[in-house]
Amino acid sequence: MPFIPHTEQDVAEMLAAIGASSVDALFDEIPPQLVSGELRQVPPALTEMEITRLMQDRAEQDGRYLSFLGAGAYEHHIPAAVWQLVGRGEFYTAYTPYQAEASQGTLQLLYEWQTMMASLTGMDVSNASLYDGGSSLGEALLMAVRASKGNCRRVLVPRNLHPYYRAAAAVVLRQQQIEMVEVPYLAATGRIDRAALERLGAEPFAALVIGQPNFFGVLEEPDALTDWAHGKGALVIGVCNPTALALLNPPGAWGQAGADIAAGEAQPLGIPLSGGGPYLGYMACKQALVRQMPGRIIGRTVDLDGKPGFALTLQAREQHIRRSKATSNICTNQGLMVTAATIYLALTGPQGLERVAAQCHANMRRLAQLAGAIPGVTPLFAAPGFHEVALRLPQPVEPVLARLRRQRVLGGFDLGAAYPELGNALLVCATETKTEDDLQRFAQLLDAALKG
Amino acid sequence: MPFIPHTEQDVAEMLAAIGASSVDALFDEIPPQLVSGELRQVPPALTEMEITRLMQDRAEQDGRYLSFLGAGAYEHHIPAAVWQLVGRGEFYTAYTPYQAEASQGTLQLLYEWQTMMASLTGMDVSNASLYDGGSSLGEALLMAVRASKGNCRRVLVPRNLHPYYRAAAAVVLRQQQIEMVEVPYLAATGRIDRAALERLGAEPFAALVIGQPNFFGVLEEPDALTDWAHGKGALVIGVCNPTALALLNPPGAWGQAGADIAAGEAQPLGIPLSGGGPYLGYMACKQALVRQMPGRIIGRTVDLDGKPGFALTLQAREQHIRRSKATSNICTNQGLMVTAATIYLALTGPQGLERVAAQCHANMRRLAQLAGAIPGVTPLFAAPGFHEVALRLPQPVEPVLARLRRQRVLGGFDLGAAYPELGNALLVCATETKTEDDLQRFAQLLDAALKG
Amino acid sequence: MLIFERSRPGRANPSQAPHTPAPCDDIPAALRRRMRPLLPEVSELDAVRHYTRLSQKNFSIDTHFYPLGSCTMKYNPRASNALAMLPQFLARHPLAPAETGQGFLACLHDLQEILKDVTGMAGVSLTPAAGAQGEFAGVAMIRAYHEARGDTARREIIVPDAAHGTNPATATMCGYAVREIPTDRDGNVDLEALRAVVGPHTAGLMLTNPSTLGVFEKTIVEIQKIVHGAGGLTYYDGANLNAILGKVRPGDMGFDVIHMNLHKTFSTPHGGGGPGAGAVGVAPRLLPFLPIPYVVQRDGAYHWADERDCPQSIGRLSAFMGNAGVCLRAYVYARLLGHQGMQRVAEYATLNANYLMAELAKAGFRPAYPRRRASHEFIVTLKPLKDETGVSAMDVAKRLLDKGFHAPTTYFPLLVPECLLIEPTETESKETLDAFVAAMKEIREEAYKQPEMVKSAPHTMPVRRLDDVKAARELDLAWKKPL
Amino acid sequence: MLIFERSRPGRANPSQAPHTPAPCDDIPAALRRRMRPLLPEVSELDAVRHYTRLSQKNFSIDTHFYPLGSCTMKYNPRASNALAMLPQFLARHPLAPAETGQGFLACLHDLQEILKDVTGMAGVSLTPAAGAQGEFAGVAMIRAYHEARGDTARREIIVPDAAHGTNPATATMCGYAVREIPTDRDGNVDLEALRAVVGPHTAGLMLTNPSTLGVFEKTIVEIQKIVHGAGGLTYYDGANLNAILGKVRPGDMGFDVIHMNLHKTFSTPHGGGGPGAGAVGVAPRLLPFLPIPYVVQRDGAYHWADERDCPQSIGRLSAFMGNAGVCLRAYVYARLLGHQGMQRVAEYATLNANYLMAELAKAGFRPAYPRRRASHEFIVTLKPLKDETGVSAMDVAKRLLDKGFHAPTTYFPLLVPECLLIEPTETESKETLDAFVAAMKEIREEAYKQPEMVKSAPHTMPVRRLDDVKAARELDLAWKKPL
Ligand SMILES: Cc1ncc(COP(=O)(O)O)c(C=O)c1O
Ligand SMILES: Cc1ncc(COP(=O)(O)O)c(C=O)c1O
Repeated sequence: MPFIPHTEQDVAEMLAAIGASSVDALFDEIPPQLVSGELRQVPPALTEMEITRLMQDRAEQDGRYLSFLGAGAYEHHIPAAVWQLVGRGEFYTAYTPYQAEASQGTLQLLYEWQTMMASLTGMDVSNASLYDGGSSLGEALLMAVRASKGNCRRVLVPRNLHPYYRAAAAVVLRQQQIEMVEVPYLAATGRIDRAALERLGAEPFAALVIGQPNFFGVLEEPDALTDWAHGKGALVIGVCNPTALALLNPPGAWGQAGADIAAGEAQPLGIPLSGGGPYLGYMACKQALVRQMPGRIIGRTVDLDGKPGFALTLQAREQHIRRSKATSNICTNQGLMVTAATIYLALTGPQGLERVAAQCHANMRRLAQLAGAIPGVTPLFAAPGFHEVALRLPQPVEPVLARLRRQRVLGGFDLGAAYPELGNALLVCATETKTEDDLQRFAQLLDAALKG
Repeated sequence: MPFIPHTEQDVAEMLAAIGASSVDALFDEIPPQLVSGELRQVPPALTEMEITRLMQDRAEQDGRYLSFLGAGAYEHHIPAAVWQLVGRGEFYTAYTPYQAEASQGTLQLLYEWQTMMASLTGMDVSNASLYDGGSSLGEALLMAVRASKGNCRRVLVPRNLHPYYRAAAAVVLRQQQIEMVEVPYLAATGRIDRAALERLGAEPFAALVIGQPNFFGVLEEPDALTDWAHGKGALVIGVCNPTALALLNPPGAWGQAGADIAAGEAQPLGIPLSGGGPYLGYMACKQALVRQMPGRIIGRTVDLDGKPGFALTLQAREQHIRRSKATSNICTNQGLMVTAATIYLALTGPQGLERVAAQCHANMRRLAQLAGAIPGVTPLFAAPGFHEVALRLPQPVEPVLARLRRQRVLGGFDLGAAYPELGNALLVCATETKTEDDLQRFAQLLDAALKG
Repeated sequence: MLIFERSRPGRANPSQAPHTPAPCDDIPAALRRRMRPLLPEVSELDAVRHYTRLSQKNFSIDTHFYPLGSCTMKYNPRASNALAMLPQFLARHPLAPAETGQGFLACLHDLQEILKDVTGMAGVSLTPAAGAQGEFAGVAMIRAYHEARGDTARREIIVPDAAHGTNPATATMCGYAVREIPTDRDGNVDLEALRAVVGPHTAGLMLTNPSTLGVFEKTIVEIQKIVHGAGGLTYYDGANLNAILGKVRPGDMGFDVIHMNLHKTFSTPHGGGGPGAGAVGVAPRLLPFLPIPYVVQRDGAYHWADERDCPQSIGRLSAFMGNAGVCLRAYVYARLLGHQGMQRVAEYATLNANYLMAELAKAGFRPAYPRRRASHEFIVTLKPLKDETGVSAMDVAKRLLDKGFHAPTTYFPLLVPECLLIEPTETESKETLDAFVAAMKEIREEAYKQPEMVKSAPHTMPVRRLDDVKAARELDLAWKKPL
Repeated sequence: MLIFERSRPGRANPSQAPHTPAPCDDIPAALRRRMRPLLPEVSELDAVRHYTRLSQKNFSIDTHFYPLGSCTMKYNPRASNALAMLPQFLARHPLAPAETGQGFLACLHDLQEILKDVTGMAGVSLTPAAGAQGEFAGVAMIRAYHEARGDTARREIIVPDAAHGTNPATATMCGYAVREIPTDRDGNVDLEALRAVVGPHTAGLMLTNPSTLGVFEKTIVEIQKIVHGAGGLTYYDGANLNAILGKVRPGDMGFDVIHMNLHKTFSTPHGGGGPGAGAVGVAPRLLPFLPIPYVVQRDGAYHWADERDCPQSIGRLSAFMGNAGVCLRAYVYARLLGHQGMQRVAEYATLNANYLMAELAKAGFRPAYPRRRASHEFIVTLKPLKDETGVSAMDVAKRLLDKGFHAPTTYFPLLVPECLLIEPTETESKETLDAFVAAMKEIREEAYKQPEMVKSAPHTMPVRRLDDVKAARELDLAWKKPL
């Protein structure tokens, strides 16, 4: 019996101790008409050897591609140490650290993460994680609405933010009838359209979201935007790529007062692409907002002897204490991913992360240069960017991508699908994992694919 | 500086504390003419990202084959838990357990291994490991010579034992001018030729080696052989596949008194093929011989409080104490492989190991049956075997194997290379990892390959 | 010692970053960071040693019996980990077209089918990242259903008082008012109270079964009928599915929607707080509203169903595919168990729970519902012990740590005073349960003989009891460099 | 508790073995096993928990500073582990033809070239499984060389008294008589003594440099000339290569053969006692005798050189390719370091050793060779402490465990009384070294104030000091089932 240690003798002794005649008797409170028959869709048990072969075959069937896809999920080098440590049973098979004294490992690590993320985003405090970037944006918007003075239920979200982040946030806002207003972008630069923003800001709004870089890989100018929104009495939410933050002015330092909340996706920090998850939603904010923040928060305190130690804190915000009045319903979050990201940041350090970011940036520029040399291929936007660039192609994008796939290359993200107004537009990404050879290969294959 | 934590300030402070002007000054006792220049064959440093890509590319270049190769190294299912545990830093990065109190994990595990191997081989005691099966045979023969009464320097080793084991043992015996006499096998059964043995045994010999199964996968009849050798005053060394021992009478129970030493290769117990190593030489023996046994031995003892604990023992046999009079020069052995094998045995248990062995056996029989149905393919030997079978082919073997390789199948071991007298002979192996489909595929491809 | 305290300016790990800093001269100065972030500057060895040693300060399933009620802390097969982390799966980009990931999608598709079967539901989506997000999806679907029918006056969700905190919190998050209903003396939902609150304002009921009190709702079918009768829908919190896996199916009980905690029942690791996976299953009428993406088979190939395929879907819960890697682990687990193994889970989890309850009762502990069978878990109340010795459930919990056992869940559910919610799971052996009973007996004796010692437990952990009040009052949530 | 004590008859792990027992009816009963072996019958959870907890009882580099002299316990890069265990490498059968493993062979070939370069030798074979087997190969090659020349009267190998035990043991194993020569006051080989023993019976000399006394043999070139002058060959024990990597090359010193301990200098893990890898390098005259197999490049492809290619080879040391997987790890490490990194190893290992020696001297510990530079390691003698307090080197070693440090090597080399051989390695930081000095100071004070406490150390380990005498006298080498 897989994973069940009971011998026949054990079962007999245990039933005797209970005073039950059989294991079935233990289910005698279940209305008999409910008891189900055989499971038909669950196949018979495989041995570990058999499932290993099956999974290996499926993995090999999928194979590997040289990928220039970014669009919210990024391929980075992950030091081997990260997942060898994360896989240790003591991290991997622990529960949420409810018993602080028996969970100091996880708790201290989470406190270290909070410290790192608060600093990386320029904020005062960070929580211990949310699900992912998209749901994190949803929570940040709810938080902003809760914190808003006039209980204003209207938020401004730019169209140049990741469409799936907007979709995920929309599901949440819709439940509470919060209006999500789309802020257009400028066709020339891909940046938020300031004039349109001015118009949309005439009515009260609780928050303005700024992506840095935005979904097109373009860098916004967040200082002025932040000051403008603050002038209107709204909060500012920065949605930033954490790798980029090694180079870029962090939200906490935007404008005069800094953005109020930073939220987004920390997958780039040591978490494999994994077909879409598990990833790692992060959130950090200014001290004043901490009691509005959703998610676990760890605090440093002392034990009976005055020795420092760590514990879950501010639990009065959470569902298990506050129930229907909690800041969020989140319970299980992405602890193990935090473990990976924290170790990743410890292994790369400030200098390493900066180099990773700078190399991504340099690769993106080189890619843009090489691709730009192909007849008919032009950059879509005239503004500095980070590790991703939008290109205009002279032909429909999907057939070109299909040709690249035949060479086992994933050529990028077809922007036109989500932004019909952009026409034949391709979003390509080059992180530090790409070599000069890779970039050349991409350009050559793209050239060939365009020729048909 | 990869793996060097020193900051410039550290270096300055340390040099000051030493009273040296520079790091170079610390090398001032080395005759200057010896100081070497640049290393020319060592390329510049790669980052972990770069070496990862290089190694992955090389691994993918090699790819994977459906393999019917055995011949001393066996593909078995290895539970995922084995190497996840073995890779834990506390096992992986510990040294030989010289400080017993700080190494109880490794020491207890080794004691458990000794217990398992003693029982599996039917012996009284086991050591903690030797390098591999081949060198283990060499050590067993030296041990037998040391233990032999008349200081007899002649040993009988059957030709049907693994040719590389014999080669490895020969290198050792040659240094000490010990004569290794080859015992022929019977063409009909592949078993030791009793008549020839009788003749060779007329002169004194220190030991007789018996492989079970032998290199052809054929099962010997070790009871009579053991009693015969004992009758001649010689020791008996059993070289057994440890998986097979789940089914087969262990050396310790051979004949009246049992063999004296068991030695061989424990790679089948949870150790990946890895292109040839690291593997795991095992050795076990009767109590009376323990002080002649090479290698680490762990004993159970008590601490100051009388609490049980484990420590290296019988160190007076070993090089670090006994120096030129030691039982062997072995020092570093295969500790981590023991860790893997011990966990493997704990996870499979007696019933599991028996099933693994029985399934190997069944697969071998099925393979022989399917292959035997191909015109011109016949079994070479008429005797029961274990998980490997020698086939006669109607054509030279290597071209047939080459054709199979093109289908990404490794078809077996060309016996003729090592045993010219066998002609076109192929040794094929099917462990429990092979499915009915695999066996069918082998037979079909072999059939096709034979047709050209 | 914090990793930051091991940091030295200028220490770096050159293997882990590109050799030479690339120029970024095109980024305007105003957009650039001015101060380096506070990340540790440590060597690779220091980092590895630091986190290895930190890990050793944790209890975990791999090191300790962990009878944490409502959490199903059972053995997490190591094969699930290895196979979900095959290099091709890890390297897969979420936006890579389906044609490049048929193997990956096949696993998720098969898992959907398995989950449909074990829940008796018509459709499953794997996208919820955890139980709470599954609840969110479920309640959002209930809302979408009513709205699609123009039935817009339903503003209340009914939740029993014993419910997990995520239930009322979810209802609120979905814009509903929460109506709490009481539990009767035997731990069942009070049917009269339920009848009293249902009505045209009822959007639905959220019910956990077996409940968080560790008992099976005997009147589950009636409950469902009452709610449906009033036009509401029924939500099944499947966090406790381990108790009934393969035995009874929520779909057969007439429920409209269920979430499962794959990180409990399907034994994916809890990782010190996640990631989980909170797949939702629905009855036919909610099929159009399932959250996207989920896997569909079409023309002999697997595809992600998205906005275009599912115009009525409540939408996306996360940017990509939820915790797909966790689902792969659950899939491996499901295949290792097979259909018979599924049923055994419930049987042996229940056997272990009832045995442990019986033995603890013999040892003088009072089960909260002595007239009921335990499901996969049960509650003992330490009220008598507290009254007699002053030793609280929390003290007993902390003392258990000293004895080498993780503590059960304490003070949940809130209705039973001084309670311990104990869930042994099916993967623990009788000897382990017996050792736990022995430890509980010892602590009971200690409580009478040396209560102060128990009250100041634990004594053998890396820290002694922590000051939670200080933690909340004098917030220290991020380390600051000493000046 | 032993794994056997957790065993229960009939408990099994069905996931880890074929479903149904296959028949073996063709194996004659006389050949079949009659009693099942004594293997534990435990669940997968029990096994995982047992070995996880066992592991936590170990000190290791990943958890502790481990200044074990002569062992080079430096950081083992985790990348080496990951990349040596890529699935294709692990699945590779040793007898699979070279054409199916060009990637694998390329790594080993490149490593051979790197090792040739760092040792200054003409050829390298990676097959020795550890240092001692490398020594064996080296001395066997010396024998083969003399025999090939018909120079058969050479029956002695000269070994300095400070040598590691494997050197004399190897000489014996190769059928030679051992001639020991003394060391002078400054730790050098006594040249007069050497001159006195060399002669026509000298097959060769085995020398460790830097010696096990932690100093560089200043007269190494003369030593070599003396031996060569007498017709003997010179063997370089390269176990201490870490001290000179990229700085000086044994080949340039005129040595004929060297073994390296890749599990030291090239930072492959020691695994609680191996596996190691003891590659040998040789001067041109020994090339024909190199142990097989090694990798050669021919017609643009890699091949294993075997018996056919190398008729004069001493032969095979193991059945297959030695510890090939360990060599892959060493290769990854070498590429991560690069040529500059190689040189830095020696520099910083030496810096750390000299710093630690200086600081310990300031703290009152007596270096055994105060007039010498430390190489990558050094010796302090605790003779004065022993004389004054009765606290021995062993006691100090055990007390260090309590302070969170692995002990240095004790009582080796045998010529320095009450010695600690201390090797910090280059991967440890100054703070760690300072903390170690602080601990040593504390212990020194404790030795004077509470010697009994130090003598009964350790006090915080899973066991207190173990009775080695009982272990050897009342042999208990395998657990037996109680009747
Ligand atoms: C009964 C019950 N419902 C819901 C949840 C919430 O699940 P999750 O933590 O995955 O969000 C839990 C988890 O503890 C639970 O026990
Ligand atoms: C100087 C010296 N020579 C030889 C050896 C033997 O190496 P191995 O243990 O790898 O056999 C050692 C190992 O401790 C050593 O320190």
